[in-house]
Amino acid sequence: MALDKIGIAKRIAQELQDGWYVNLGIGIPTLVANYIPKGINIEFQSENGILGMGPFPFEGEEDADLINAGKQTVTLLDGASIFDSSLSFAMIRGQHVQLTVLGAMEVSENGDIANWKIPGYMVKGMGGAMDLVASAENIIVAMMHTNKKGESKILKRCTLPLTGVQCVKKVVTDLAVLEVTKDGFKLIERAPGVSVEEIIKATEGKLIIEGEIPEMVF
Amino acid sequence: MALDKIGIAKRIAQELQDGWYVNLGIGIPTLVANYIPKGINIEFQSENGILGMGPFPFEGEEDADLINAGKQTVTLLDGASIFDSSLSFAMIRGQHVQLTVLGAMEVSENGDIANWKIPGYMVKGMGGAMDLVASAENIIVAMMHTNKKGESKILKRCTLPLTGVQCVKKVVTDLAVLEVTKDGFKLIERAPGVSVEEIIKATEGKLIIEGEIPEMVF
Amino acid sequence: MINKTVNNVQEALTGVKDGMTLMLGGFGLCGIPENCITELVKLEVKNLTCISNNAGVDDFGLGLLLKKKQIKKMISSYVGENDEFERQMLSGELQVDLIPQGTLAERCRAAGAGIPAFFTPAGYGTEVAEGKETREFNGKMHILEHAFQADFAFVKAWKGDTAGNLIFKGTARNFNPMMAMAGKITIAEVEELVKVGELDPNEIHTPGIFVQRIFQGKDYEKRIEQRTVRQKS
Amino acid sequence: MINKTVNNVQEALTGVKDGMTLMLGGFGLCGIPENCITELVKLEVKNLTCISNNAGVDDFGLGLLLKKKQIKKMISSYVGENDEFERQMLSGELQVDLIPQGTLAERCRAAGAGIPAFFTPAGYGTEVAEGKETREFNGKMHILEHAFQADFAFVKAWKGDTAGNLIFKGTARNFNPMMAMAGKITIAEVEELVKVGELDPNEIHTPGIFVQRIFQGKDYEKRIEQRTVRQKS
Repeated sequence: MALDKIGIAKRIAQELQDGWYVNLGIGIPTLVANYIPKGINIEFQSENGILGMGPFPFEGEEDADLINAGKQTVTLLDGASIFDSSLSFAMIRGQHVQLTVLGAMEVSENGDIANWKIPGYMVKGMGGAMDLVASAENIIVAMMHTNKKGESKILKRCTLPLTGVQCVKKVVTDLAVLEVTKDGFKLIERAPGVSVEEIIKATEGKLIIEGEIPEMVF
Repeated sequence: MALDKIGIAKRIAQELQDGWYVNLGIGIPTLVANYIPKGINIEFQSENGILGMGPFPFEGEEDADLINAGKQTVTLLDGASIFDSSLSFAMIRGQHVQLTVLGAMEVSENGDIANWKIPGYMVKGMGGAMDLVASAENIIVAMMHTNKKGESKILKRCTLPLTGVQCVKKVVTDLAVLEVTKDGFKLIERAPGVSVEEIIKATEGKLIIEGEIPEMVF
Repeated sequence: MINKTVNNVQEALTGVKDGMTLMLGGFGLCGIPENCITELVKLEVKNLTCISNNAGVDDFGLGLLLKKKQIKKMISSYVGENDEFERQMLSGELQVDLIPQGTLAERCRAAGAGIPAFFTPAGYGTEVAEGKETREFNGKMHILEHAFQADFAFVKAWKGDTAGNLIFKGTARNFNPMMAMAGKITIAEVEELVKVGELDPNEIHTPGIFVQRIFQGKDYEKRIEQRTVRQKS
Repeated sequence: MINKTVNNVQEALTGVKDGMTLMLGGFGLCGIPENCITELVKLEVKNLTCISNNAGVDDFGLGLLLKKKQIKKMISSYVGENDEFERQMLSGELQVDLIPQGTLAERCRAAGAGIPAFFTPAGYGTEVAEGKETREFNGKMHILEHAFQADFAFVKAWKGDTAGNLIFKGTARNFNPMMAMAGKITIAEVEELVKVGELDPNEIHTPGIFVQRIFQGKDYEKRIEQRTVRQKS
């Protein structure tokens, strides 16, 4: 059965390694923070100027001067630090953040990503996404494998305006875990109960399948 | 009679305007801080990271963590701020400092300055001088008109390796105040008792003399 | 010390004119110069180019200037919370220049720091790079970006002293320090204006040299855009 | 929180090898990483390239490494207080690359900030510009300067916590924050190492993300280079 958003977040959380600084995008990526494996120390970076971001505040303890990049009220953990936007993107551009998790509308087999603009619709802007994808050494995309019409979003080539080129390293969808290699999407894991055939059917980009493909383990 | 170093510093102090941020180089320029006209508010910038630098500390109150760009122990005035070298030179390069006063070995009639290197001798380095002269909108040079052999240091062209090009606006020497114009050095004032002839004799670069040249007033 | 204090927001905004380029600090509604925005509305200055990470919401922040059609062009990274903005943009009344957030921040800093241009990887291979010089460094492609120029910068700080030194609180810092560096004239409004000597020189975020005018702000609403909380368990 | 603490300077310097490029914070003798320098001498690593604004004095700071001939090349803005330095430089034993101080600072920051190159006016028309690309912006000539690369950066802070957050004191800040950003591995020695939660997040100068290892330093001499005082009148 295909994963729900929480399933995708849980699977991505398994990728976290001790000592990593992590930037989580809006949407599914944000949920990853709820499933950090035990014994692992992670610090979350919010590009509006926080390292060591904590959970939402308790009711009545919200501070208008303490929000995350999604404009939500948050808290600080002990050991947190605050800085300006220029230093924040110095961290990102300078590759001090080990992992970026973000959503996408489309990903292509060479690692291009499109997630900021649909021609003809209101464009809200790229925010920090272009800086993040152009700089991060390790980018995991969290997304649905297909759109509402059932069309693949895992493509040979992106059709939408790009956010970044040749940058995505891994994609975790409701159906599968895919690694972006120089030869195309390598199928790493299947969602529980999802067959390789279903994944092939849902994938337009080049899919590399070698040997038995294990199911995700939670 | 030619001015001594204190005289040069006093004359330069007359150039200060209320509300200016000022960077003073090592040597004669440092003395300028002692002769700020009454009623004028000035803040001194030290490029190692101080705005609002105060006088030397009282004996026993020296702090190894509080020095100026000449590595001398200093104090902070109320309203001072401390910052890193990158922000300090952002102030300088970004033309937020209104006046730079520094010494020179040679100045040429087009405003070039040489003050950091004598070929064949130990070179100590330019420190912040190249950033200062390349950026400052208003540079006053404090120097002796001639060297120990009596040769002019106010030249057609500098003979020593340059620190910066076409940047000096005014020169205050032991003999005169000179303004650097596109046509050459314009003689503005004479030191008390120094004749125009003496200044002409001591100046190799093109000297522009228009009308009566007043004596400096202290 | 040099005294940067002006008596009120009216005095602070002296010289702001039609057609100028303004920078406004803040991220979302956090750390925005509320008093200055209100006064810009009252002044009815028009044809403004506004450099600000976001464009406010319909009835707060830069939304107030949009509603009065005072803005000709917005230079931002994300503008998604504002219906009037959307209407003006889609109708072509409003020009919009969308810029990666890190590039926006760095172009402000560059403006203040006397760096006319710098290379960044952000946007390479996208429409952001169109018409821009590209170059490879260390095996990676970059694009050349230029410093902004702004007639006025409006920033909002938590505490400030009469010499113009500023301290920000929490994530209300965001773009304010770089914009303070970048304005030809920088105006700081503060929640608490104190005498020189009351702020620790070691703790100042923006040294007073970058601020031309400072005033005690009032009636701060500090609206929260997304109030998210958790329950005590 | 991620814990960056190591037990001592020996552990901190693990991996430092002959031929590496090192950055060392400090201005004159103010804010230099005293413990790390002492340990570099003990390790007898050689052929080092050192990026540091100054080169210490004969018997303190980087002078200690010069005396043992461990430095192959110095990249500095001012090196004038050291006889042994002068001797090695004039004899050709030591390579010296002199760089304008602001360019030195900005090349460190650029290295940490993922900016591979930037334009600056400093040094245009001088020998510093030789062989470098020049370009006019706004009627003024500039030269293109590149980010540094450093294997290790050694910085010294006043207070630090186990997550690597640093606070500097007075002008001992100087080059330390930018060098902390720039090192592939950054080692911070601190006068006082505290638990997380003891430093105010709003007052941190260098966020812990830039620091890979931190330790409690000891026996700080903090030598004063020019003791200047005035008399009480």
